[in-house]
Amino acid sequence: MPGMQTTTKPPEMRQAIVTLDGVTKRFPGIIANDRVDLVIRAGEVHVLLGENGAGKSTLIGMLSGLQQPDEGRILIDGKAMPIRSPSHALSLGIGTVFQHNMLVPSLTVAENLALGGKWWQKPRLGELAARVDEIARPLGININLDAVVSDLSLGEQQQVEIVRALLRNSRLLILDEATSMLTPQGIAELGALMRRLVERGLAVVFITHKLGEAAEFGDRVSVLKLGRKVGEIGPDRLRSLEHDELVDEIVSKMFGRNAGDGAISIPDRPANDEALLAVRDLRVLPGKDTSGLEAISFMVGRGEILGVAGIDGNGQKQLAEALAGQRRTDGGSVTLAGRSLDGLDVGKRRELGLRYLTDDRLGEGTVGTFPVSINYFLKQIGEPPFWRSGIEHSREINTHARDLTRQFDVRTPSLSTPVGRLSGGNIQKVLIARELAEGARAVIFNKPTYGLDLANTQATRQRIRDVAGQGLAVLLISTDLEELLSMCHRIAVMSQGRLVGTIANGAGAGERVGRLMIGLAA
Amino acid sequence: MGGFLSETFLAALLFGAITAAIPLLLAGLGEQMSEKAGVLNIGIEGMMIAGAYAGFLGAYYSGSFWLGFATGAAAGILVAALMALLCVRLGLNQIVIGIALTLGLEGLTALLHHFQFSRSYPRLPAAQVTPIPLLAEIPVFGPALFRHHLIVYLAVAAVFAMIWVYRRTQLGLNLQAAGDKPAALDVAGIDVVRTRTAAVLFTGGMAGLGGAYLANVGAGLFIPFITNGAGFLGIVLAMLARGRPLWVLAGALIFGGCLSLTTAAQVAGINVPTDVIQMVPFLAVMAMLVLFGRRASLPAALGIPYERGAR
Amino acid sequence: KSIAILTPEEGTDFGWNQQGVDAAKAAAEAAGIEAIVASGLGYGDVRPAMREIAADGASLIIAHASGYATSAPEIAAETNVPVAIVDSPQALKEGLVADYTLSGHQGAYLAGRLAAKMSKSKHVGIVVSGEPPSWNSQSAGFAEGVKAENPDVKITYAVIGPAAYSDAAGGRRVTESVIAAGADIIFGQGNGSSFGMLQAVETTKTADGGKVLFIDVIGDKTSVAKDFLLSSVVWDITPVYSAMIQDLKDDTFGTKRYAIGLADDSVKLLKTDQIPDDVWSEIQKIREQIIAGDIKVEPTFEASAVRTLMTDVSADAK
Amino acid sequence: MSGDATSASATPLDASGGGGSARDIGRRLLITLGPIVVSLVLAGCVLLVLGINPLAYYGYVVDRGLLSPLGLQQTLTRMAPLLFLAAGLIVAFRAGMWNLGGDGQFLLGAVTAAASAPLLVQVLPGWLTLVAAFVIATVVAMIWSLIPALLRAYQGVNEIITTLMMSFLGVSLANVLVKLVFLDPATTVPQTRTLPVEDRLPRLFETTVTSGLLFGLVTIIAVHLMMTRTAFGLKLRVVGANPRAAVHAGLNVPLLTVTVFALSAGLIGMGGAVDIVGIQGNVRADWNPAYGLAVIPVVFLARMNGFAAIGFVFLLSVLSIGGESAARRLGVPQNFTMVLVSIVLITLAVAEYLDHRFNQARRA
Ligand SMILES: Nc1ncnc2c1ncn2[C@@H]1O[C@H](COP(=O)(O)OP(=O)(O)OP(=O)(O)O)[C@@H](O)[C@H]1O
Ligand SMILES: Nc1ncnc2c1ncn2[C@@H]1O[C@H](COP(=O)(O)OP(=O)(O)OP(=O)(O)O)[C@@H](O)[C@H]1O
Ligand SMILES: [Mg+2]
Ligand SMILES: [Mg+2]
Repeated sequence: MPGMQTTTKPPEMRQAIVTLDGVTKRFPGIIANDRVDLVIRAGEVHVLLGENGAGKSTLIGMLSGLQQPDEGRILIDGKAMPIRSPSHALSLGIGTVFQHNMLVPSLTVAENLALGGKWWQKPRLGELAARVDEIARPLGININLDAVVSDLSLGEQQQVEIVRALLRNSRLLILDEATSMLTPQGIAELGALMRRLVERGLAVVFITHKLGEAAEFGDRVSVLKLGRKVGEIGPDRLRSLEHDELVDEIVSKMFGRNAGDGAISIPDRPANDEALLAVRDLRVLPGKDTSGLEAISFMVGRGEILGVAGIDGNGQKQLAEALAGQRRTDGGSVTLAGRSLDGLDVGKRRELGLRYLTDDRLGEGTVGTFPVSINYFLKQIGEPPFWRSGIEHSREINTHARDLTRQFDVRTPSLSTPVGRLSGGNIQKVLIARELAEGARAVIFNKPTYGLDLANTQATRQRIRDVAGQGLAVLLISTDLEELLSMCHRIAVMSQGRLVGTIANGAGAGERVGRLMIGLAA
Repeated sequence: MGGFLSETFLAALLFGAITAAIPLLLAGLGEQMSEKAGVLNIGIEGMMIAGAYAGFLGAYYSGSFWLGFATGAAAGILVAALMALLCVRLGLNQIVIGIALTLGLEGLTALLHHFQFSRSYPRLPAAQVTPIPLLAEIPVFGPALFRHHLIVYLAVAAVFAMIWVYRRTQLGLNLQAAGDKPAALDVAGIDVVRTRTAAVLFTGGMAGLGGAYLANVGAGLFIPFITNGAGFLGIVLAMLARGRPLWVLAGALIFGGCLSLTTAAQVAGINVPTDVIQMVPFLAVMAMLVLFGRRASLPAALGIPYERGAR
Repeated sequence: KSIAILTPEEGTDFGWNQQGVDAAKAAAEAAGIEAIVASGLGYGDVRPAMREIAADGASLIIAHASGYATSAPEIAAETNVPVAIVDSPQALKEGLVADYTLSGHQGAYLAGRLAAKMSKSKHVGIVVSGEPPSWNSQSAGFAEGVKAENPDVKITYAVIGPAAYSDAAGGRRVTESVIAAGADIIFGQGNGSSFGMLQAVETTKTADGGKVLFIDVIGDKTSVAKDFLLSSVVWDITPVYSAMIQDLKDDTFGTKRYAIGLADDSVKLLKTDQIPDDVWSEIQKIREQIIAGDIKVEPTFEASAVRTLMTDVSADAK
Repeated sequence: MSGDATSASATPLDASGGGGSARDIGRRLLITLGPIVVSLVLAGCVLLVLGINPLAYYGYVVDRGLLSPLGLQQTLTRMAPLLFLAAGLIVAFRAGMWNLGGDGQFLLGAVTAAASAPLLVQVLPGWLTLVAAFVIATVVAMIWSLIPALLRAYQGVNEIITTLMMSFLGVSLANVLVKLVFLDPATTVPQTRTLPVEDRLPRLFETTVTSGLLFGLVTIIAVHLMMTRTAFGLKLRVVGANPRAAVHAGLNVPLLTVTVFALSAGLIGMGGAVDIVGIQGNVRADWNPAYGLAVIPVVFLARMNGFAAIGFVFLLSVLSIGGESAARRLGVPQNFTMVLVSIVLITLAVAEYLDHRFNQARRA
């Protein structure tokens, strides 16, 4: 491990661990990285910013040996060194937390952490426990080593991945949107940890869409746009700027305009207060590795946005699925505009105007190998004008798909591109476009802005506000408290399958929600 | 009269059940490892018949059963290497290649047999048995269960070895990861292609061994198409067992037992059409599927070639 | 002029296919014409092969499998080339279709008498890999022979298993069980699987450590199983084919059936070193009686009838 | 979940609709014919080892399977049942259901068609008999697929194993039916009654080609259009590509699953019927042509595209008819045809891989 003194050197003199030299990566129809130069130095948290599809993950893929650059060089400690494979990357001291979960769901946490040992060895699970404890405790992470990963919530899984990356004693630690599932508390702890690591002389690459985090934790910020590096803000300048100025500067680099439209604006509600979506005593039996729901009751009025807050894995997904008709209920009733939805299947509920935006875009939201165009209409198969007498009308489909692509700013090489090849954020836009198609009365949004960049996040939030403004009922499930506070009329808090309280948005609401989330009275 | 229910007869039935079960056990254990690692090895029938032919050649020309097992396993591995190259390294469709290999090797061995042995039909001497001291003296069960060729005990021991590998070793973790989430294994620094290749080669070895046993010990000779679908039964057993070696053993024994029951019923003179009786082993497996096949969670990446960084 | 023979498997099985091919060649040679052999055609659709052979100018197509008995007359009607089929005595058609349903039941009866005389354990086994008519009639003939010789001799009848024609391991397994049940002579019928039966006979001893013997059918496996082959019900189809060629010349083809039997030695029991001379001469006497009609052996072709017969004979023994 | 298993390596099946430029067609032709030449060379080496002149062998194959009128007619006739089989497999595979039980379904369809047609023809007009035989075979095969279908739809039992097992059972059952139930009392041979030649499907023009070929072609094209151009087909493909997305989109996955099995097995059962009422006339005990084993890889190679499948089925028929004849003339055991088909399958698969690689390299 390099000495402590590295941190005391002037920033530009610090030792470069990894250097990217004119790195280019092409995919069919797109240049994901275009002659990117980047120097990653020991002792720095290097924040990588960029809108969805800017090429951040692609860059990380090359650093961790998953992808090979088409052009350009990667230098390690100043020497050109093609990173041939993930194991080569690991042996070079590059540890990565990937954007998409890289844990084996059927193995336990301990087994996942042990993965990668020599095949003839016995996994040393005992030894592991001690080391995990050593690493996790200061982070405030508490993981059960014997739990099977598929039983963990996505947030917990992300914690496991962070611990795994730290276990490796890497010289360069890469975190690709590793904070997206963490609680504010967890994010703060991670920030502190990154600080300690770079003080020991490591380098950290930190990718996030939350500019606040970038400003707070970063020593250096690089901005990617359309695959090119469009700017870099060094440590000196970073320190000299005020938080808001910094955000403005980054935003203008990323999007070519100023921020500022991300302000809190809760849409007005139409005068009438009739309950559009009413849920009474909804129950779901717990599954083998999912929590159930206990006596959930709430109402959402016309034009109202009801937020559902809570730490991930407390029954939010079960609630959304039960409402959408995807999950068996064990009692209770749901009415939409006075019509009972009980016993109706997914399709019927949709016909009556209930829409559900899933948080699992790849798993159930889309068919990855199907073209973008078809994925827009996955929930309308057989309906006119796209299908008439059961026959597909490609012209109609393509015309509408083109409109939606423009309207929702979906970045795709073509309408026939398999949707799975789009970046996560762009897949999300396809889903949003689909759910807001005509005929909606109540929409359930499950983590609608997860993984979206700033501009898209703001656009999506505005769409949700517009939806409410048109008199629809909106149920907004999110783990991002700020998001809820910026949009909702009321916020309900879920904990262990129950609604533990509902709070009207306004001054001090954030604090009261936070207290409810951790089990205190509001 | 001796006949039905005599000790010798019962012992022979049980002995026959074991002999019939061993090739299925070996093939099933082998297939299980491929499946665990995410490769649906439909070519196992081809690997078995290659093992049967090469195993017979080895034993016949060397006079040693052990050499026969070695050549049988080697032939299975050779076929598996082709499968691994095509399906694991290049990522070709596993069902296409599997069926093609099965067709090709059934045809090829039949051809070779035609030119080499079809005028002489050579046969091997009886396989030497290794009685297990004491146990072999138990009436009925002794001669049925504890007087077999050493390879039989090894096959059963392999069940426990596999359990140990799957539960206790790093290799077990790697295999499971290769089948469930190969990308996770890859980024942990383990080569997915190599892991899967090893699993497929193991399958080939076991299938080849199973074929060699079938030809050398089971029949004492090679004839074309001698495996008769045993490889496909191995696939069924492996899937039914869902990663648990003991279940493969149980399934193989049940199948072998049912085969012996059909013989017993006939020898007992029960007058049921033989074609009906002969459906019993398949009905037994089908019943096991209905009873225990629920939510058969196969490895998530089963049958899907791994390509690094693909999406 | 040429005759063609179509067989489902290769003519190297020391059995049905080989006897057919060899006989066709012999008959053709005797008549000074060419023999076309199409072997290994399987049990699927052989119409393409027949059409082609007919188009190539064969003057007789011998469809040497009961499975070809539907398609061959159709092709004969279509192409006007005479065909000979088996197991379909009702299908005769003058000038076009002849039948040569062959049954070795007389020979099998002799084999049964022989087995009953030779069995030390007074228990014989019949192992078959399937139950086609021609095997059924031999199984039944054998059982009748055993009972006629000595009603106290027990008979165990076993069919190997699913799709067992090539199941040599199954043949061995079942035969070993039958031996364990007490049989010391096995009457075995099966294509590839009969080599598994032979293997069982060679490698298994009777309960009292004695030698087990095998009686084969149709072909002569002496060259591959010398020491354990008690006998075989050997068929010689050459006279049948020669008669067909003659009938074609005489324009009487399709007016009669052809059969094999003890009388002209087209069915005969194989004499091996395992058969003591005195026993052999007794058997020869029985042969005379059958030829003379003093002993009548009726063929039984249905599997269910054979099984009933087996149940009866083994019940008698208890 | 066998879900997306093996849905053809990395290339999306559904990415491109249909159509193709002339260059595209030329390329497809090249990647189909190229590997065939390669496999002929490989198989030729095997022949050389066996002491057979490969050129003579291939000469006979081409002459008999493709060029001579009589041979070509046989080739076309052989295609009829295979096309139905391919159509049935396309439905299943596109919907992500690995129906590997084709042989059992085929045989049961064949046996019931063979059992019913000769009896019905005595009371019904000929065409109605044929229709009835088709319907009966279809329904029986559908019923046979019900167990795997229900187990898959409602219990999540993997259909690869259930269909494989049901196939073993179906083959045995068909055999039992022939021997015990539908036996023709007029013969000693265990087989069903025979449908007279004049009552079978009419032959095309003055040839020996069965009109079953036309039905097969129409069926497989209809199936192709159904799977690619209709809402119903799209629903099935969604279930196949991502069952969870299908649930999310409100599709009745269990019902669709059962429908897929019924359709697939029904089509395969029709294949059995067409083989019987068009070609064979009856079913004999222990008859099992095991077409499934050869057609399954062909359907994959065709990427479940009906038109491509027609081409591959034609190729398969040429090889089997031509190979049979060549083997007979040159004294090679018939099993050589299996080796030849196997080599062709493998080289076709490799060629497709190389083509895919080449495309990727070019597009990037
Ligand atoms: N195969 C492909 N087909 C089409 N477009 C592609 C392909 N591969 C990459 N791209 C494009 O490359 C760009 C870079 O993607 P990358 O995953 O690196 O973005 P990112 O910066 O990580 O985005 P996000 O913030 O959404 O994670 C995306 O805009 C994507 O559209
Ligand atoms: N192997 C690949 N094949 C094709 N395209 C790829 C591949 N890898 C990455 N891409 C492209 O790179 C882009 C980045 O994808 P990725 O999901 O990593 O982006 P991201 O930055 O995480 O996006 P988001 O923030 O929207 O989730 C995608 O648009 C994808 O199309
Ligand atoms: Mg990314
Ligand atoms: Mg992202």
